[in-house]
Amino acid sequence: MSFKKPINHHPKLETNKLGLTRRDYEGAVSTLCAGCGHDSISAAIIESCFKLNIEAYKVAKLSGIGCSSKAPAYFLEQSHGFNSVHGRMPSVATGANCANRDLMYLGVSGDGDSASIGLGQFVHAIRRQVDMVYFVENNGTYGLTKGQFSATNDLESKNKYGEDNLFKPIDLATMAIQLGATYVARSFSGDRDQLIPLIMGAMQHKGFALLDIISPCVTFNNHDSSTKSYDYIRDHNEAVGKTDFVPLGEEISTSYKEGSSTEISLHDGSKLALEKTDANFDPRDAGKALNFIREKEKEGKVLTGLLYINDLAKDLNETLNVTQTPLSQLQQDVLCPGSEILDEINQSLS
Amino acid sequence: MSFKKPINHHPKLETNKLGLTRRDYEGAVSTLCAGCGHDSISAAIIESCFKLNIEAYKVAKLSGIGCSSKAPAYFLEQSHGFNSVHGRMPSVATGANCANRDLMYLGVSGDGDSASIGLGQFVHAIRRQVDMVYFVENNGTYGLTKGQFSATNDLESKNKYGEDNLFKPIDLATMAIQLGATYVARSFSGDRDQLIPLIMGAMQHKGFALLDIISPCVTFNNHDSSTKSYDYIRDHNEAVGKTDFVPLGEEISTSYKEGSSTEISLHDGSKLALEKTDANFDPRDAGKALNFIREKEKEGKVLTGLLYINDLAKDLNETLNVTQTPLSQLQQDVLCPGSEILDEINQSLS
Amino acid sequence: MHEVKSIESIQSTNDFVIKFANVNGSGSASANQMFAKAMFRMGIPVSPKNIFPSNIQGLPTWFEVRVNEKGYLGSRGGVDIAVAMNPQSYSKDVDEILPGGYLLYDSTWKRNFNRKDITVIEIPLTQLCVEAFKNPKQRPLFKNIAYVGALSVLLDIEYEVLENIISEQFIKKPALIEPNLKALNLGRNYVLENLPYPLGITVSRADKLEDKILISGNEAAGLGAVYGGATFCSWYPITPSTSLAEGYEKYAKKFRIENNTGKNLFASVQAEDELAAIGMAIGANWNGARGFTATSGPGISLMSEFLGLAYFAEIPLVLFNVQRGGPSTGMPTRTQQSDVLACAYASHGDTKHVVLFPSDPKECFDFSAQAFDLADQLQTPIFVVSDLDMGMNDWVCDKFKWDDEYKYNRGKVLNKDDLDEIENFGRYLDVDNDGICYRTYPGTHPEKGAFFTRGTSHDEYARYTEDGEVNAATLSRLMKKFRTASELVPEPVIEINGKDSCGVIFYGSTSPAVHEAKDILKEKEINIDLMQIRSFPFNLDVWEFIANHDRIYVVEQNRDSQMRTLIMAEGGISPEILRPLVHFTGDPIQASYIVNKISEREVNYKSHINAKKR
Amino acid sequence: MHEVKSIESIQSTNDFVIKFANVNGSGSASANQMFAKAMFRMGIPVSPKNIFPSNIQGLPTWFEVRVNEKGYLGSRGGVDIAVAMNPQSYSKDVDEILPGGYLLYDSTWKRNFNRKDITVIEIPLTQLCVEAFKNPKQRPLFKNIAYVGALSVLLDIEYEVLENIISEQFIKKPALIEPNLKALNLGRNYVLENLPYPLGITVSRADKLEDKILISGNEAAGLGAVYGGATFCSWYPITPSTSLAEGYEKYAKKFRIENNTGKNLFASVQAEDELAAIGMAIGANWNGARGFTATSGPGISLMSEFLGLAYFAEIPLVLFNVQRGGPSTGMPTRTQQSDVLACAYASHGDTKHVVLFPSDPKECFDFSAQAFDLADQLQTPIFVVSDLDMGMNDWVCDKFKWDDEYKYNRGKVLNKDDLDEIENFGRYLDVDNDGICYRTYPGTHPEKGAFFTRGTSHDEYARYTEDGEVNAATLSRLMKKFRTASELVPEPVIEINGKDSCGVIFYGSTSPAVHEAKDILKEKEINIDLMQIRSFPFNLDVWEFIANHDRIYVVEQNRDSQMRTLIMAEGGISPEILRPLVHFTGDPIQASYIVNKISEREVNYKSHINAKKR
Ligand SMILES: Cc1ncc(C[n+]2csc(CCOP(=O)(O)OP(=O)(O)O)c2C)c(N)n1
Ligand SMILES: Cc1ncc(C[n+]2csc(CCOP(=O)(O)OP(=O)(O)O)c2C)c(N)n1
Ligand code: SF4
Ligand code: SF4
Ligand SMILES: [Mg+2]
Ligand SMILES: [Mg+2]
Repeated sequence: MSFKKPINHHPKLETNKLGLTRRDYEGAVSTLCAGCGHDSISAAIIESCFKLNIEAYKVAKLSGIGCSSKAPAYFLEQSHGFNSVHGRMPSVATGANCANRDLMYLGVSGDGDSASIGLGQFVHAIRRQVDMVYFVENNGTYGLTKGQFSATNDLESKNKYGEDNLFKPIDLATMAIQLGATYVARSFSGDRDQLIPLIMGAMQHKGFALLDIISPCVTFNNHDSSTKSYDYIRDHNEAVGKTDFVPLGEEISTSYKEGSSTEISLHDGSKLALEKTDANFDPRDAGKALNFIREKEKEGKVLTGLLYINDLAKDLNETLNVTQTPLSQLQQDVLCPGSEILDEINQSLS
Repeated sequence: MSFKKPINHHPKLETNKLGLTRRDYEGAVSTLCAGCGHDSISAAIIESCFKLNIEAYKVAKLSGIGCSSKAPAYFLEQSHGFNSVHGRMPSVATGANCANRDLMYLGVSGDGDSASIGLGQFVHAIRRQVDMVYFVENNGTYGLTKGQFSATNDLESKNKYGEDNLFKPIDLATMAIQLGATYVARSFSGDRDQLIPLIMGAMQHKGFALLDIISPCVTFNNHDSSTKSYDYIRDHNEAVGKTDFVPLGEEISTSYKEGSSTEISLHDGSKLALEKTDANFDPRDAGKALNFIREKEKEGKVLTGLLYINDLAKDLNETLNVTQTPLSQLQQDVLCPGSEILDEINQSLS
Repeated sequence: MHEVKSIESIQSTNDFVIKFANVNGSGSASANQMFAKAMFRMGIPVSPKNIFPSNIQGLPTWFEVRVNEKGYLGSRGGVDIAVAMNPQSYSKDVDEILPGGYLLYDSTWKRNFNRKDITVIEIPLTQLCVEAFKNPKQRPLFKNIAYVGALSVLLDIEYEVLENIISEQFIKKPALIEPNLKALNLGRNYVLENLPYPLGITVSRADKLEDKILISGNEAAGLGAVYGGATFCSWYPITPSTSLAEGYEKYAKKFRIENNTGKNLFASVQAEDELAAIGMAIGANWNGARGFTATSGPGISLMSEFLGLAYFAEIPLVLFNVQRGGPSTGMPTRTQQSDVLACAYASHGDTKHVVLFPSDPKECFDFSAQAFDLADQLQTPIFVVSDLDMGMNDWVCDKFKWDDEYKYNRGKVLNKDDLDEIENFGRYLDVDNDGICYRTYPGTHPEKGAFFTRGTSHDEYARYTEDGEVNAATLSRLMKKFRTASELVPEPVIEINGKDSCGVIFYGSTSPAVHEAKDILKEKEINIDLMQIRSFPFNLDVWEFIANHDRIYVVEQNRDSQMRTLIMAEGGISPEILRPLVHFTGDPIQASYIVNKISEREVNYKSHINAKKR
Repeated sequence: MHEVKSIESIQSTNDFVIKFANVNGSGSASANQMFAKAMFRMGIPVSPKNIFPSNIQGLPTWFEVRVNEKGYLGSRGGVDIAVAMNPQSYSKDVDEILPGGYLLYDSTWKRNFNRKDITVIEIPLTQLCVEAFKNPKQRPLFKNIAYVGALSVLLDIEYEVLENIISEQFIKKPALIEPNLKALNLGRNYVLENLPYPLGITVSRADKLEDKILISGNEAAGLGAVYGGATFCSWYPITPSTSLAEGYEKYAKKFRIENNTGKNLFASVQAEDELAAIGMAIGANWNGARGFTATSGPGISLMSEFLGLAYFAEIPLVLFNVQRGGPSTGMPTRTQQSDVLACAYASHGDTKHVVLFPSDPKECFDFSAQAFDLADQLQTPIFVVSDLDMGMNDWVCDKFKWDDEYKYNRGKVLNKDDLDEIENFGRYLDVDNDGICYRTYPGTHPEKGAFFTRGTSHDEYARYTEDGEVNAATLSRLMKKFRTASELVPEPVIEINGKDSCGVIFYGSTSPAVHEAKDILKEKEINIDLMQIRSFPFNLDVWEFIANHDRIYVVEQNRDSQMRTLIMAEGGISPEILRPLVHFTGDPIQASYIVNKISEREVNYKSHINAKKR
């Protein structure tokens, strides 16, 4: 059930360039469990949209089925949303994207939704380079069906009842880099400072952007023997370095040490400033990125931050050479060849 | 249609330890196009089974739908075969494998079957470490539906009619290594000498063995601008080194230079002898293997040979702690708890 | 506690509906179930129904318990006693109370409920628990136990019964027994000391349930699969079927461990989706194991392609569909019977499937075990179709029985010796002229009996063919097999109650409501004959019952009268005879609803007939 | 050439069946099609049918051409002239020749065929080509052209007609014109110089096809989608639907390129499977584009879950199902009509879908274009269901027409201005009381009109609800919408032919056979009234036709009389009235089959009636 929040505009609330407050980016009241990581991600999305001065009605929110997939109801009330079927959001997003290239597409999914039933669609949306931000709200469990292991759950992790997970995890971020996704980040719902710039960067990126966000399930996977709990991630999280989002036209003013940062330009001219902490790591080199992830994994660490970026990719509409005008807006005059041409066709068939 | 070949035992035909000739391992007459790579793979399977003295009736052949998926009809007449539905062979093989761990499972699939519709099942069969040999007869095209691009087709490749493939390929071998498959090889249907030992090794391996075999489609993808043609692969193929299969109890007698070879023991005690040609490559180190593949790919080469092996993996039945006796052979006495226990259960429910 | 003024308060023994309103995820389930179990232990027929949101925590959830000595256990409607523990839903909860009914709420925060016609019972549960228990995490749980304690005094529930239930429940965590008893007595004592008791509504030992048990259909079906010899289960989580696979695993882990080795005599795999789940089950059955999968509506849709394969390649398979509210994702936590057509005709092309319809947990157990025999005998998928109401709620039903003399029927399977004696094995040769052919398992014989299983058209020797006549012959044989099936599946349960009666056809979980309606109608001098359909294809008894009635109401919980459609389509039954009586809100149908619908039309009918006679 | 002795050789003009037997992958298709086209150009009705294996190269394949001046173009059975180019299938091919018929074969390798009752025409085609053409790769292709040349003399086909066809065909590769003409004359000259000609069977210009064209249903439907304004196509290759998506792309690439930019005014995506294909089409339609997908049986099964979503969330969608032989993978290269139920009731839960049944390429074009309007008007999936026979073979049909005055109907869509004027937008408010509500596209208005699309139960404002009554109201409104649909879909084509006639219901590709059967039956003094059903839900005319007949044969190409089932289930029609007349070998039904079935039963019927009268 979704409850509508009363929107009382408090005159003192901060506004952005569109004159909107954060409240204007909210959605219905969440019905997720108190403390669920997914709610923090919704909050970070709200903050990112506020900061980027996004017009909510030009955003489409799509999801599959799961607690995570309910989340789009809890942000951006003024956006159209589509809660589709389990694991198949990527195809719906692909079609939507082809129909109207002018909107921004936010896909929200869970680890069950993306790594099990939806794995094929996940991979092929990447392969097609659908221009969207794809959130995996990754809790290592099937929240909505009450705590079964998901395919991203770690081998050594146990469930709430002390049973062992028997299978190795699928690392969606690694897989995405391997497949050519052009913006791949991992983060943690509990780390707002890291998460928000990564989301902002993803929103301004053209092409497929994956945000694999560890998002603890307080009800079914936040116990001591879990490797997706708040505590575990706080302890084992290792960031590749800080990321700052620098809006178009603003000066970079990061706190990084001299020479220790890199800038990456995004599609609209805004920038990402990345702190460099390790010589072996470069988010523009897929091979290095993959090695670094693998290395850290061996050390028992969960590497977070912007793992890979490639700003030169063609998105699906470009690849298909689709007109700039949204297909949904084309009118009959350009769509229908008309009777004269039909007569010619008839001619050629007789 | 499948035609039955007259089996005339010629007295001079070579026999193996079971007293069988190669003919005994054949199947129906192939109805594939003359020159189709898939037929060479069938021949290599026949040769491997002959050499390994395999009892055909203890083999189960499973496939999806496609020209490649027809192939199991053309070898091992005495084996049960299952030509299932498009892309879903892995799940059928998984269930079959759980039902009877005593048989050997050969899964035969195509690049359309495995990299598109069947990708999710492919990944999850690997994740579960189903004990089987999984052949991808990879021709970069949908043979049976007449030549559409498949998801393994290379970006720069064109189809028969000169149209461009617009999307990047999915590399199933890389993906399999990433996911923890324990035996991953790439080969070429035209290279019998390389292929046969790799198949033999896979058959003796316990766990999931992937053979990604480039298998040209003479009808739809063997033209000049194809990167899966006989000519292209002959020109761009770079082997990681020779592989020899050494049956249990036999001496290794390879032609490799001193110190340039490695031995790997297989499940049943037989061995693989691997020639070492590059210091950067070690098929027992997944990270190195992945890097090497990536490097060669950048050089425009197709790396073939045994890419990765790990002989310590648990297969699905071990992971699930399944009894040694095939489940299919368990009888009612051990299966049915009987009326006394039922009375106790009734008691506990009242 | 203020007393009812404007109206008499309800007086009854062993006949009432109590509804607990809680917050989802607050741990109320075990306290509420304890209440239901206590009724059962006192020998009073009881039917608890969990009404829960598709959500994990924080939303309203209800637990409705009907207590009825006569054994009427369908949903009744109306609430006699509301235990309102969720302020979010107070207004709805209070509205539902029948005039003269009772409201118990947590008066730690006092309220005025603005209904003069009910008795309001105020117990400061939270406050009591805060005072009594130190650990704040435990308080909400004990609050629930405390209201059970309070009810035990108010309704006169035997204390020892509750005490025993608690001791049994925590047999493995004995440290918890004492605090639970403490909570129980907290509620008891508060009532004993502060409130008048008992209420007008009370319970009293009835000893009506000697041969009965209390169990959910899913657990029963899971146990049935163990008894039926299933060694393989592949499934994908989906409400309301999840607990069926879990039930199988639970019992298999108990009774299917190899003696010396400690190894499992079964394998259960949580698949990556429903397509894989059914694919695995097909692979296992093809390879000679008894395998099954369990799912709900969306899963059936996803399994359609594979179901066509199993039908056409003739692979045994058992599939449990625990129905929920459709279409699409629909109402995942509500009950319907709206997958009847989707199951009977699943997949493209000419396909028809065998479907069993259990009507209570006992039949869930029986049909589950029987389904594996039928699958092997008929070499085709067998659907066992129940629903959320029966699958997830505990129902009172007959004790399970097992005949140790009974031998599994593995169907027509040739072993090595058989093959040695056979000249000419053909997988699809109709040797016995019943449409069922002989199969072999892989690995049976070094030289004979191997064949190629395929979903493409094939001849009698399992060879691919494009010969249209050969393929048509296969399709016709499959129809013959389907006719054979109609002789093997469970026959309907028929109850004839008078001459000239109208017929009522029903199936599955509407059974309690239909039986209750029958008795009510009888009092109104409307006799109805009942037929509980238990399987598709329909057998002769079904057609006979229909032929013997000139008007039949078909009771079902879907919009499109799907069973009626199936009967018309398969039997060539005139539609005027079959009258839809449908209910599809997702809540279980009530006897009163059936009574209203039937009596309305029957009264018309009778005046019509009488007019004719005149 | 040995002449027939034991029997008269067949004599006829413009009325025969010729069957070409070739090897798959040998490039015979274009020569055979040239032959068919020549008939068409001479104004003689012709129906070519490609009978091909599910295989790429090396297996037998046939091309059967019926030439019939009267316009009977269904499959006829029997062969008058066999062109046997494949020794693998000689025996079958020769067997099929009718007594008095003709056999042409490649006598480079001489044979004795052991049939005294046919005329054998020997032409050493291979040898001729070896002598005439240097490039060995070209020879097999030219061999095929050469037999067309030979036939042109034997049957008296106008040379200029063939010459023109060749020139047109190679308009872009003019270098190929000369060698093709050379091959043609190779065959011509051989006959002219060595054999008696013409045969007893000949053709002669008839000019019957002035307003006709020759096209396959798939190409027509693809073109219809372009005319209907489809801008998005997502599909997965599957026989026999592939050429529909390809047809769309072909025409879109011609007529849908943006003027200045050269960019595409459409997008076509080859999906990774059928689930993704329909998911994409749903996404596109939700977002305001007209999108479709095309598939065949197995795809329908795989799309079931998504179809339920589109039904329940009310998203427009056009889905082409070009049916093949089922169940399962079945007979991928044969024709059936066995997905009727799978389409009409696709998905779990209570679902019903709108289905259009074109009966020739003209209707494929018309219904394809119309389907996009219907989808937008009704906000639901529209199935267009054809089959392999009509989809992949070229059929003679009326020329396509387009009314330039006609405006697309995009249905109830609110734009920004509309929203500005609306107080209270609710996506699922039934404002007009026809069951169809108002939608908005994403991105329409900064503040109003956004809603949340979902497959879970929802209220009139698209909010999730677990209120059973609200959900039941939605389901009931969807039934109302379905009734509205019955007024918008194409009505049946009815032909009444006499008093007391029996009725015949048919649909789709059986049309030519049914019409031919009607004429034959008329000669036997059996009049039949025809109703070609063109859509589901059935509209009033359908029920009226049925009500006016006491016996109706339902002709269909499936085992289970699926359309009959649908009629009974939806209309409450008494089953005795509807008599199944089914054919399901995968080959197209023949007029003679229909005639036999009907006359048998009608003769019984008449004697029965007469007996009664006496
Ligand atoms: C086809 C289908 N199968 C199964 C389900 C049941 N189901 C609902 S949510 C879910 C898993 C959700 O897990 P995840 O995507 O990780 O989301 P979370 O709840 O953990 O955020 C499943 C299996 C369904 N709705 N549809
Ligand atoms: C569900 C389903 N969709 C589509 C098809 C049609 N189909 C048959 S084979 C095939 C592709 C085969 O390609 P691949 O696996 O690469 O095999 P190849 O023929 O190239 O060896 C397709 C799409 C089908 N049989 N079933
Ligand atoms: S169950 Fe887990 S994932 Fe779902 S809302 Fe609760 S905490 Fe979040
Ligand atoms: S079409 Fe291609 S893949 Fe298929 S049999 Fe021919 S050569 Fe092989
Ligand atoms: Mg999850
Ligand atoms: Mg291929």
